[in-house]
Amino acid sequence: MNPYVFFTTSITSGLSGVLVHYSSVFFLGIVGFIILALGIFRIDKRITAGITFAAMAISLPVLYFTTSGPAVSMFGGTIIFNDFGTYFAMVMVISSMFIVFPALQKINLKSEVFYALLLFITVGMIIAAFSYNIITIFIAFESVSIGTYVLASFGKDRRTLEASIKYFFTGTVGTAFIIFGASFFFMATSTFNLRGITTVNSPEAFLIALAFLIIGFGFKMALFPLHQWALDTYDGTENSVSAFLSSGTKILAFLIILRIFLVGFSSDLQSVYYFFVIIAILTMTYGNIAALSQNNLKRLLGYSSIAQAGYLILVVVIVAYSATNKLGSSVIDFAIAAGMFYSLVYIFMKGGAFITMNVISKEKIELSDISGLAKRSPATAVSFAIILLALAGIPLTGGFMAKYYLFIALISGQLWWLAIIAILNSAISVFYYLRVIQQMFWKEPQKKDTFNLTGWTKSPVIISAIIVVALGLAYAMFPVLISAAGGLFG
Amino acid sequence: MFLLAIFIISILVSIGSFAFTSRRKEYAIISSAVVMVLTVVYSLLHFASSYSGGYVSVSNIALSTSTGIYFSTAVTGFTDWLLILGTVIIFIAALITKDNKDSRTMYSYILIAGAGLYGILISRNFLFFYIFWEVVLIPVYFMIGQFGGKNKDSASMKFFVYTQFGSLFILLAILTLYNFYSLSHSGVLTFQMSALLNTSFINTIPVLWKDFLIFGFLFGFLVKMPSFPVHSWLPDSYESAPFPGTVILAGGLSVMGGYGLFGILLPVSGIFSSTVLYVLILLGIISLIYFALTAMFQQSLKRMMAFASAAAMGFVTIAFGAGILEAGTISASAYASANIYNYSTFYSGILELSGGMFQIVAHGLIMAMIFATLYFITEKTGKQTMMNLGGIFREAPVLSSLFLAGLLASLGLPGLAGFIGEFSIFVGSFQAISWIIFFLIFGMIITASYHIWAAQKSLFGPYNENLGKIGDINSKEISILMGLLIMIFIIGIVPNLVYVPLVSYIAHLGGIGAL
Amino acid sequence: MFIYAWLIFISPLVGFVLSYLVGIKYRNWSGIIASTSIGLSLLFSYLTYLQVNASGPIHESVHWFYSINYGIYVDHLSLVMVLMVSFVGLMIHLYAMHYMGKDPNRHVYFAETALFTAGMLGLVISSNLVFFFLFWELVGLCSYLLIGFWFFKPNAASAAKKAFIVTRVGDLLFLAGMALLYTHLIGFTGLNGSSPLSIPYLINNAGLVAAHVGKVTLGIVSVLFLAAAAGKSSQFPLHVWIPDAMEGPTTVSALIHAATMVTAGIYLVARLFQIFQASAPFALESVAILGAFTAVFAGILGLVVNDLKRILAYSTISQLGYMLAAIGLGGFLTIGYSGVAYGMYHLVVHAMFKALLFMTAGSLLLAMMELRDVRRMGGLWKRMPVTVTLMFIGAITLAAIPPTAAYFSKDAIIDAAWTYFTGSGYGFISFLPWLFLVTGALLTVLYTFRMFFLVALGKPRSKLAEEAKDPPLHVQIPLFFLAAFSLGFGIWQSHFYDYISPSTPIPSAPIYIEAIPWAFIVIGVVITYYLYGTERWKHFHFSGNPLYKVVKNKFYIDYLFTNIIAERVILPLSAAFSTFESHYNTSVDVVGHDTMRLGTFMRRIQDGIIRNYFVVLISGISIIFIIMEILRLI
Amino acid sequence: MLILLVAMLSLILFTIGLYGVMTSNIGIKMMISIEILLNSGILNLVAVGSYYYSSQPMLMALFAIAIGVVESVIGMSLLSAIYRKFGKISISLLKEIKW
Repeated sequence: MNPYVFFTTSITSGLSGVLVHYSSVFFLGIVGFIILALGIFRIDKRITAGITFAAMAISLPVLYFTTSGPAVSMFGGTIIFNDFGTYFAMVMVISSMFIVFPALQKINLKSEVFYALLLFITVGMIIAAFSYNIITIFIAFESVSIGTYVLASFGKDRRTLEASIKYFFTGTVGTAFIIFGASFFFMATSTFNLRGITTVNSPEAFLIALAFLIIGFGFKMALFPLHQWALDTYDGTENSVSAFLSSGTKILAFLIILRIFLVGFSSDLQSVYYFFVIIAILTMTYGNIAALSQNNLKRLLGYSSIAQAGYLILVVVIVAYSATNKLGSSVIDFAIAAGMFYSLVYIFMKGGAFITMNVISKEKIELSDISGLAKRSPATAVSFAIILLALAGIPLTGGFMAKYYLFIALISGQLWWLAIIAILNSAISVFYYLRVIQQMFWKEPQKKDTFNLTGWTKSPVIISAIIVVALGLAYAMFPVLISAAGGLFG
Repeated sequence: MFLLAIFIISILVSIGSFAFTSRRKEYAIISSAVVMVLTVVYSLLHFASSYSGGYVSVSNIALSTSTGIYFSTAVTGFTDWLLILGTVIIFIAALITKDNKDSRTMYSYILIAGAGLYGILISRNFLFFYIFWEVVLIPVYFMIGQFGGKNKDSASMKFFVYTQFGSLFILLAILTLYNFYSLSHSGVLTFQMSALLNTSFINTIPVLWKDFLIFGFLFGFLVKMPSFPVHSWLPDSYESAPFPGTVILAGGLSVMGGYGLFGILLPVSGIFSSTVLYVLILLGIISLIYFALTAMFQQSLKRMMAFASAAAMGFVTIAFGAGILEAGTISASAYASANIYNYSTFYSGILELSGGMFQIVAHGLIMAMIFATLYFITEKTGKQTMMNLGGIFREAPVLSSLFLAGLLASLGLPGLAGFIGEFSIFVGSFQAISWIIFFLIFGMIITASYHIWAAQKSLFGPYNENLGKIGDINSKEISILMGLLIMIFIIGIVPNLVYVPLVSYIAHLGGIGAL
Repeated sequence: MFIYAWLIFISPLVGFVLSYLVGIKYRNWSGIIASTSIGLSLLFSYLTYLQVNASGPIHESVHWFYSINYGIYVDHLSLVMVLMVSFVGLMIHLYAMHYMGKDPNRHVYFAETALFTAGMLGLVISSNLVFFFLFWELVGLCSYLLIGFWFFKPNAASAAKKAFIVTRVGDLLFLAGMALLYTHLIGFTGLNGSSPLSIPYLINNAGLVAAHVGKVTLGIVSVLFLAAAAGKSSQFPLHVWIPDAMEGPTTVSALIHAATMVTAGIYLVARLFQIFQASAPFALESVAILGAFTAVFAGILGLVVNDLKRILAYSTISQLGYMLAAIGLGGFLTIGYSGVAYGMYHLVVHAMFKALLFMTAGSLLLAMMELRDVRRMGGLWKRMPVTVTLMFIGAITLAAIPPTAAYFSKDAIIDAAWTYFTGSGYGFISFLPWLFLVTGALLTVLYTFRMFFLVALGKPRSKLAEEAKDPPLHVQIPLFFLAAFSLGFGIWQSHFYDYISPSTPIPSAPIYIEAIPWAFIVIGVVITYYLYGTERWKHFHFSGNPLYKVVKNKFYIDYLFTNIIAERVILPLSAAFSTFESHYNTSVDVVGHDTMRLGTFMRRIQDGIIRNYFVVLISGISIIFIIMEILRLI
Repeated sequence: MLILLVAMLSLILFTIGLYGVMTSNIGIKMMISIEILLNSGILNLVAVGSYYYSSQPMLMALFAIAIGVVESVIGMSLLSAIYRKFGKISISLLKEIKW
């Protein structure tokens, strides 16, 4: 359709609901600008943080009440508000809420910039959660990336600089790949609207688009060949930022990958399946095996988050496989719901794990630095242990339930061999998590321990541990997700 | 409700133990004793009289109906005995914990393990079964890692990863069942054992996946038993675990494995092809002889007894295989009116199956006895290897004679608990497969010889003077061991206490799915 | 009416507990309590005897577990046994109060012997094979404990171990026999409500059982039971443990390894005689041959040992062989059950005189400070007249010199062997038992009088022997009882036979056959006196003689068991297994380490230079793309 | 026909950009290569848009240009930070975080 018609239709259909449905977006954005403005008055960073947190906290119910419910399509299907999007939007808002206070530790200079950026990133995430058009997805994604480039570069020392440089260059190259892939996508389908694809003119172009877009979006999720920046960045950046990068933006990338490759490429799920099954296996195995002998604690967590990305991406595999083999929508919904649940738990597991690093006031955190934590602060040690066990998938934690649903989805998707591979992986992964636990619990502390145990550092760990356990017992939650899962396809 | 109440109490005490900063030993002992006594009372109420097989005190608490997650519990005559055994083992473990400042967490671990064991035995929903199955591992892992002896790090790591590996196969098997149930029942999702453990349903599963399922279950359970090829966690864990941990390993984990075989798989015995059963029997025989011969060569008493316990569990595997092989598919109709007092009618398989279960109970008690005694010996002398001991009968006659009693019970002396199970398995498996008896005899001779060898080396002969003056155990310690010995003795003299519930359990297996 | 039979074995059980608990405080009381309890069981046995005479065999059985009963079955056979055991047991306990009088742990000793007596009595009257087996193992356990009573002596400990393990072999064969029998009987309608392993059922319906099970199978069962008996009664080749068992206190040897426990095996065969008889003939033949052969075999070994107690031990083995042979042969005589009668008669007589011999030996050893080498004794008749006279009575009884009781019992057995030979058509095989037994008679005389002359005559050959004194007379009263019995019990021969099985014929043989044993007795006494009654034996040196060496080494059977099977087969096997185990165990760790090393290797692509990251990225995605294309083509 | 040519051209540009990214060690050079990458994509977008007479690719191209500018700004600031630290802008200095 031509631009004029596009805009008129979109605006006329849109304006009615725009103010309502976008209220949270506007709200957060405005708060962000206010905070920037407040920056002039040199107010205490605690207040800034408090405002940010409050804004996000308010935006959660707002999001729920304005966007959930029956699907509302806007701008000719560019934006669709439904429970699925709402769920992910809320999850991502929570993920950014999660790091607001922990970030206080290290962000001393220009804190208002940090929090404003955090808010803008959140806005981008919310928009991405609802958009079904490559353009909007691209914009939202890029706003998040650019924001995180800046977040990553907060802090002065050279490790942070190196980390942000690596992140930045990989990200920009990824952007280029996205643009290029998008052009081929349009070449193949003559539309950017993921749900509006009628015909595929040239399958070759379509494949090229697939490959390019996977590079473009997959690097943020740190899938196997695209993962290398992630380790260095998680290692180098400030803990809360690494937490955010490894939880929030990863979930965003996961969501976008679900959208583009399951909705956009629905006509060629065969190759999507092949592509992602290879990537998933490589990612899981690489992450787990490489983590075994890692002695740098933050990098160990980084490797484990790569492995977790491998588990997450299995959802795409299942859905693609069962859609190609006509296994019925119940399997697909179950798989997507498993993915949704996993991403919620994942935020608290991984975010909590990275935020725990705050208790060690050191730049380069070795495994031996955490030894004797159990003697210094048992509560923290136990909470961290719970988080690690959750990552390992030990029962009574949310991590177990997440893996459990995922495996059920795998098996009901009749991917037995993949299920076995995943099981073996999680059996291997137990090893390196236990190494950390051993260090914490029955290794003597070092001569000069570098612990920084204040309420600010301890409480987030304990809270996330509690949440992780609580999610492990929230059995009634899953059916709701299943009912919402269909929303992926609009 | 009573059962649930006991279970909840055991959970609460295990959590509450963290709150106790001082006098945790008393707390642990009292609370575990309370749980034990309550369990015994419960059993007296439901099983002492008028237990006619099947599941009693059934309760279902729906947590998520659409995904089929219920918290449903029930016990049989078999599980009831395992419950009693488990609580006793936890009690003993609490009793023989060395009490010092940093051992406070030990008691919490013990109690958590007890609660987990309880949960495994009473859960009738696969999800919770698996959850508790895993939960038991964690405290034991912490016990080994925190209070263990030499190379505790690698031992605890090995223990956890290895057993986790086995459990994950159980998980896969459970998920397979779950999925196929939903496939064959128009998308009904349930984890209820009563629904999933149904021979006719399982037999409708395509053969490859059915084999995979059987493999998963057997693998997971045999790791816990432990049986021959999958036992590598055993020696290190047993040796480097502190004694309460060893008692729990020997009693609790073998109970888990045995329960897996007889409580989970026996009701669906129809799914096993004779090949699988022969493989099981073979594994049992290999375990028996292999572990016996290995134990013979060990110098450390603890390690030797670890292998001895594994060898004794070999009998259980044999019993399982041979019993099902002989009984064919056990169905309700076959045994509906099983009256074991009428000798003229022949119920194939009951003898060795009930013998196997009996062996699990007896083995748990005997191992608790042996390791408790070993704990006291180690406390007194500071030695565990036979060459460092020797002739301690002169210094500590009571302790030595109790240890001797434990050894004799373990080698299956009549009048003690060990004999009844071994006799039943011996005779019963001979009914099933005649040639098995040669291996059994060989294994039992080896068993007897190394037990006696251990006694001669460590207790008798000239006193090893560089041990110095070691006192005998005091009356409190004697009472612990005597309590165990008396239980072993009573079960050996009045076996029907255990036997009748077991036989009724088997006889009414057809009543499965009544839940 | 009240069944006293239960109390027969319950009262020693009570005695066991009491004598231990009381003994902890007052050592001396324990012996008295134990003796009293056994005296009570003697009393109860007598009462039961009256009951049984009044109203037939007593059988009470209660359900024990699965399809096994426990209970008591008392008939004439078990009555004889019970009376014998409780009587001899009482005598030995009374004597032990003197013999063990100085031992610090005597309360343990008396508790254990009381427990043993309880086990033995229970074994005799138990009504179900499994229950029987329980006591069977219990007495085995007590023998183990009592052999190792002086646990600080390494020999004692290892002897106890040997005894336990060797008998364990027999016990497991017993179990195997039970399993076989059970397997074939369970579900048999002919059981009509009795346990498949109930003894009265088996012996009263032997024909029925044989018909249902099949004669050959039943024969195999019987042979397995025979093996069990061989283990317990130390018949060839499981005889190796008794000589070592002499390391225990002498009263223990008297009680357990001479009078009572070793006869349990014989009793088993006698008890199940009907089963043996009903099964294929090879069962009883093997019993006869084994017994007869052991009689000779042990006799030969008895010739060359110098340890006083070991000589007696070998003689025990040999006499037990006679009993087995009697039972085995009896099966083929005109009236089937009479073999048991011969066997049991010899059993009872043997119990008497062997207990007597052992206890006199005990008195000697007290005087000799446990110095047991007969070559160091000598001339003791002058110094300890009473003891050695008693020993002389025992010796002539053992040598079956008329008119002692053993003459009647043993002569009957030898004649039975001849009757068997004549009865079964003069075959060579059927000639063997008689040959063995009669040779055994000669050997008996030889080793008995070798021992006796070495002990009694000549000059004292050691300092201790010169100062040896008689024990006080009152402690020897039990010995007088036993001596009287060994001398005079012969007059009850026919009554005894008839009591066991009615109208048993006393076997007879032509006079020239009868004469042979007498001739042997004379020859034997003359030879031994010529050699050992004087100092001549010192000038003989057989040590170079290969035959002597073979015999001295017990025909290398102990060597076979200990050095070949145990040390060359089992130990290397277990060594191999445990080596494998340790490697298998570490292999798991090795796998883990290799995986870790693999991880370290894989982390190498993470070299920190962004340029290379892009290289990896592009190449990786291209490779994946290519793989995907290939997969799509397939 | 034309579209293919332009696509070829943009692919060539893209390859050049990738080559530059993979090989160059100087930060500025890297930035330039990245710009080339972006521009090749934008060029392709425009071509596609004009081929299909559709405005959506144009729209995206505009957004891409804007985003590219923002990214180059951030990149420059980061490079200047490097310069301040090391006195020269050589990316290969930044290999402290590895393995």
